[in-house]
Amino acid sequence: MPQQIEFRCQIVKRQQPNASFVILTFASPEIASLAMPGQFVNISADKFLRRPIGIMSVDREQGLFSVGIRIQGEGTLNLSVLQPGHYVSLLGPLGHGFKLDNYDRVITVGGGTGVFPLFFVQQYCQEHGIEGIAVCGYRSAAESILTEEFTKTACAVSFASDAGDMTIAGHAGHALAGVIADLIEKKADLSRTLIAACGPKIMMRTAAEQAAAAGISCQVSLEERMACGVGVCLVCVCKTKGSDGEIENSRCCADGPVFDAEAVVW
Amino acid sequence: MPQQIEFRCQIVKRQQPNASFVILTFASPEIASLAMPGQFVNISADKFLRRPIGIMSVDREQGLFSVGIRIQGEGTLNLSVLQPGHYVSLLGPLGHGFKLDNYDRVITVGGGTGVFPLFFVQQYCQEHGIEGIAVCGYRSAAESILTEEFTKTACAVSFASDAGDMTIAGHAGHALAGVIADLIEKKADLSRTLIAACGPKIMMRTAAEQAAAAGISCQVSLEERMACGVGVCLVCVCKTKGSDGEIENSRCCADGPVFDAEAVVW
Amino acid sequence: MVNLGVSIGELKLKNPVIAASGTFGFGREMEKYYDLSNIGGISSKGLTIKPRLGNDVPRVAECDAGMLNSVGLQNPGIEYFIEHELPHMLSYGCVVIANIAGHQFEEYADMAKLLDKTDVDAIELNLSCPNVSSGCMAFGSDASMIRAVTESVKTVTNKPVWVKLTPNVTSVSEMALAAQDGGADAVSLINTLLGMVIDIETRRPVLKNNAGGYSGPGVKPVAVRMVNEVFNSVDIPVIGMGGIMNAADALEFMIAGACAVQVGTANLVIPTACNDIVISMEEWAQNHEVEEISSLTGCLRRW
Amino acid sequence: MVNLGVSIGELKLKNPVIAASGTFGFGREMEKYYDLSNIGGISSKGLTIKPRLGNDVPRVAECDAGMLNSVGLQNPGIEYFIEHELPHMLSYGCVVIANIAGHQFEEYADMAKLLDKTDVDAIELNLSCPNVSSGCMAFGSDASMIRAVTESVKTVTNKPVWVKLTPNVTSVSEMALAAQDGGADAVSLINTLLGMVIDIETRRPVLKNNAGGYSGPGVKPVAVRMVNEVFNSVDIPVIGMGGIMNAADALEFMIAGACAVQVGTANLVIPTACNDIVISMEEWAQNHEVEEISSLTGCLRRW
Ligand SMILES: Cc1cc2nc3c(=O)[nH]c(=O)nc-3n(C[C@H](O)[C@H](O)[C@H](O)COP(=O)(O)OP(=O)(O)OC[C@H]3O[C@@H](n4cnc5c(N)ncnc54)[C@H](O)[C@@H]3O)c2cc1C
Ligand SMILES: Cc1cc2nc3c(=O)[nH]c(=O)nc-3n(C[C@H](O)[C@H](O)[C@H](O)COP(=O)(O)OP(=O)(O)OC[C@H]3O[C@@H](n4cnc5c(N)ncnc54)[C@H](O)[C@@H]3O)c2cc1C
Ligand SMILES: Cc1cc2nc3c(=O)[nH]c(=O)nc-3n(C[C@H](O)[C@H](O)[C@H](O)COP(=O)(O)O)c2cc1C
Ligand SMILES: Cc1cc2nc3c(=O)[nH]c(=O)nc-3n(C[C@H](O)[C@H](O)[C@H](O)COP(=O)(O)O)c2cc1C
Ligand code: FES
Ligand code: FES
Repeated sequence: MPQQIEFRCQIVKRQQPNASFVILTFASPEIASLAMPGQFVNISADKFLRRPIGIMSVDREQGLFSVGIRIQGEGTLNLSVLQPGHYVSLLGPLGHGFKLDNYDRVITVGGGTGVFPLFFVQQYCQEHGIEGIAVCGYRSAAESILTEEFTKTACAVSFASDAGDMTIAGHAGHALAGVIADLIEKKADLSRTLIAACGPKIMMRTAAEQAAAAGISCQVSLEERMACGVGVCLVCVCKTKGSDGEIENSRCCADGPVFDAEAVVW
Repeated sequence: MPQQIEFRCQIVKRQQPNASFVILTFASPEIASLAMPGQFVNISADKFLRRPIGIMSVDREQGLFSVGIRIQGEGTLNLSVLQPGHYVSLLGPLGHGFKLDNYDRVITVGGGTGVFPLFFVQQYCQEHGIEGIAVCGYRSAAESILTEEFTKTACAVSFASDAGDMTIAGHAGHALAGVIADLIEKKADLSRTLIAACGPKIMMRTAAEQAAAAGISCQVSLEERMACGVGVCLVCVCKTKGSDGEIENSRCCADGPVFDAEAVVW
Repeated sequence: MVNLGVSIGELKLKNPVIAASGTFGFGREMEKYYDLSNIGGISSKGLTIKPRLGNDVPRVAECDAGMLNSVGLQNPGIEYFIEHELPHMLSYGCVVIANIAGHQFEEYADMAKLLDKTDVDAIELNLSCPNVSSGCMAFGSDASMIRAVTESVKTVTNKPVWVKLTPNVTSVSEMALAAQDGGADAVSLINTLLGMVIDIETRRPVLKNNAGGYSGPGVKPVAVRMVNEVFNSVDIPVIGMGGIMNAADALEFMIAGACAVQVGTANLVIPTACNDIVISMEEWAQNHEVEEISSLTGCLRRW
Repeated sequence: MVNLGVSIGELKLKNPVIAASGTFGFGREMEKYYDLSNIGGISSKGLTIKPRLGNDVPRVAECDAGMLNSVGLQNPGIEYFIEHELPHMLSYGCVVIANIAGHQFEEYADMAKLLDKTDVDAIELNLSCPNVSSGCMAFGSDASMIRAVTESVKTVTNKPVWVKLTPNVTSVSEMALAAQDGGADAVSLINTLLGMVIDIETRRPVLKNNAGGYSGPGVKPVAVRMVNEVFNSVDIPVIGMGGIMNAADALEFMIAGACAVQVGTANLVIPTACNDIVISMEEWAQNHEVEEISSLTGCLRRW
């Protein structure tokens, strides 16, 4: 049976936490039931190419899913002004998300728009009895986003801001260092702990290094410019190390966007 | 002082007399006050080029003007679904309209979408004490349009339909022949009578021939594919006879769309 | 009942819609979304003798009515293709075309020799990839090279050989005639138009490769003109492409002279594009009482 | 304070925005809508020795991101222009360029001779009009002809001579170099891409001339690439155009290597386009702390 890939979904809710971000909730029982944390949708934004946007949360019962969007250029601007009632064509759910099922504890490390898909990770952890710890880095308290939601959903949170006006002063790496140190101090078993990172490349790389240093597994969600989002056009490749250590091209859309940090060539 | 040419006008009313036609009313004090019968606007229709549409009526007091649109292709379809409240960019008023001021009696002869701009002629005649006679040709009574409005506005009307289900069976030419015969029978002075025709080329040509035979002045409104609508690109030309009888190119948009029937090379 | 079947020389397709090279992989991703036996054929991602990693990212730039790509022929190499991809492709139930691109003159014939031993239905010579620096670009704009490469391939295989033409030339019909002279069984066109998009904030080309290949609806008027021009100058079948997004676009190419069409960029925006086009084309033909879709080929009534 | 002034060789423009030939008439219609001294210059409708009626209608076809025209050089002839249009154009307060197109080789020099006696600021040789059957198309794709025509014109006039290049060639930089060799003071590009649009219902080309010249945003990626290519190969100034709809587009061309730009089709959609672009360009420069707009020319940081 062929799988439906394109959906015309109605926007059922639009929230705008601040001038730079909107959260859109779509009705789509199919995507809501199939989506896994770390997957994304490729949305028509009244431009020639679709725009890849991570899935932020699902309501499987009501058949809804949400995305968080930062207004960046024309495409995201077009999306940001859409009102409830409007239908949008989107492809999804796409890509390979985070592999969470072998872990007892997941530390999400997010910055920028990376916090959106990671919220879905926390939601999943909560539902599946995995200890979720949320580390988020923001520019400032004023520009922070989803802090309440993370606080409600995760077992523990640690918020950092460059401006120094949140719990931790500095970037997400500083907050992550604190969380790791805490766990080590508590002599927590880190063998079944995962660091799931999504955000600026430098942040993910730092998180991956911190994870490696502490012997913690780490998965990161990469971003590349995409066209198809389904793996046929090869425009979205990133360099990865194959099992034999050789450098290969992986498609960010179809082989990722989530990769084992160890496989990534930074 | 430069003259404003582009306006972003709000749609204040949308009527859909039948499946093929919509009438849109725009708020634009400038266009409402400047427009003359036979002029047109060049409307953005979510396609690359604008669409030329004749002005159907103006409400100079309230600063409104209306256009009647037949759904023909994508552009007019896009226009036809616009709801009140929406803003549309348009250029106008454009072109040279009918020259009515030297006449005591104006017989409008319209077919297809040609009846729309001619309604403005009748409105003008009513306001300026010119005897207006409206001749309209339709495919059938079911597809007829603006009949009530013409009946209310003109001094006399004559409606023909190909299907034979209106006053006159046949095309507008048949109805016009009747009107002319009537006038001749009544020994009306035809020296200050004008036939103003707008519609399919064959209809206008017939009207022009009937006018010439009866010694009546005739002006016709031509249609050509346009780009700029203001006279700079030269894509919309039609062949006309200059004063010396030589064949020239006239720009339908800027030199027309209304021409003396005698000048037209059919 | 409409007959959508078309022939490209000896080769029969159940309908004229072929997925264009580089926009459909080897079909593995797309077969999840619809039954690939619904379409006429698939042209493989461009293949080279050796596996290629292609160019650095960004490899895509958006523009008003299309996109530019600079993938640079990333592919697993002809041998891997023959062993691991082709058998599966042949199971789809549509015609399979191997699209090949050589760095050197001899490579085309070398690859064709390997393909000749397989069940692939046709070989498409990509003489015009704009994304490989020391590459095939030069072949595609030199009539004598086109003729020579085509001949060299025809010598080693009995498979139908299609020559894919670049639009980045002064006279595309001259190139088409050269392909015909070289023994090509068909020509396919157009490949991408060479273009550039600049980010005015960074003052850099968006593509890491600086320039790239422009495709999508924005190239359609050029492509239709070229297809008609070539149709009027050669005697071999013409396969048309460039900006086809829907059935009306596909029909435009057929009327201009194409006996079949390829659909590229549309697949990247609507994964089921090829399938959708087949369905709408059938509907259109029914409504227009066209019994044989092939009767449309070249029916353009020039003024 | 931003200085928008640019120089094209010796010729100074108060800003880099020139209305492109064929999309602005002789300015008479546009002067009603804004003060033409606000823009850098106007290139006249293409002029020929004798008056021309041009092609039959339809002369315009719309496409996804632009339009095709087949006006076919309708114009009142060079003598009428010099007598009745040029004096008025020279009163606008911006630079005035006479765009000329010859049927025969000698006609270019003949027209240039007439223009040499006027106050026109520059002469633009349209060597590439795609809409005249037995016309200048051939000149534009033959490097030796470009060189020869340019030389013949330079011999009879001291006015700056700009050679306008067609994009319908294999190597636009070869053509640009030929113009430079012939003594051109600048090259301007691109003219329109040859294209065709077919009405699938009537099975006829929309244009009565069958094919026509494609312009508008859909051609921009090709135009930007060509401007950059030419900028990298010649030493004379480059004037860029093709699909400029707004200030960002104009800046893209300048960054690619244009010292000035021409705006064509945009005028047909937004009559005040040139004026709007000047205003937004100034705003952009202010926001980006660019003091001399001319400093942008060719600042592209190729990868
Ligand atoms: C797997 C994935 C998940 C993403 N999830 C989110 C999310 O949850 N929330 C969110 O706000 N953003 C997310 N992004 C980034 C988002 O796709 C870009 O911000 C968006 O494409 C920008 O489009 P634009 O038209 O507004 O910007 P423009 O800069 O005008 O876009 C121009 C072109 O560049 C591409 N592009 C620009 N920035 C990016 C980028 N960062 N990544 C990929 N392509 C880009 C666009 O898709 C478009 O093709 C994600 C990207 C990827 C690849
Ligand atoms: C001066 C003038 C006044 C007009 N007044 C009216 C009016 O009052 N009401 C009305 O319904 N229509 C009027 N028309 C016709 C109207 O412009 C066309 O129906 C409309 O442009 C079709 O656009 P489309 O996208 O729906 O059709 P498409 O056929 O998809 O259009 C494709 C292209 O052809 C052009 N085109 C198609 N048909 C015509 C046509 N008949 N005349 C000119 N260009 C055409 C379009 O503008 C567009 O560029 C007028 C035309 C002119 C020139
Ligand atoms: C991402 C991408 C990759 C492509 N790769 C190839 C290729 O490997 N070989 C080839 O002959 N053409 C390649 N093409 C060109 C297409 O096959 C086609 O000729 C062109 O895109 C025009 O058609 P379209 O507008 O329908 O895409 C590629 C096009 C795109 C968009
Ligand atoms: C309607 C029309 C008429 C044109 N006439 C001429 C002409 O007479 N001479 C000329 O050199 N270029 C002519 N051109 C080409 C433009 O000057 C310009 O080179 C081309 O349109 C690309 O720019 P654009 O995309 O901004 O329009 C014409 C273009 C259009 C659209
Ligand atoms: S976006 Fe097409 S392969 Fe990833
Ligand atoms: S439409 Fe441009 S001159 Fe008439």
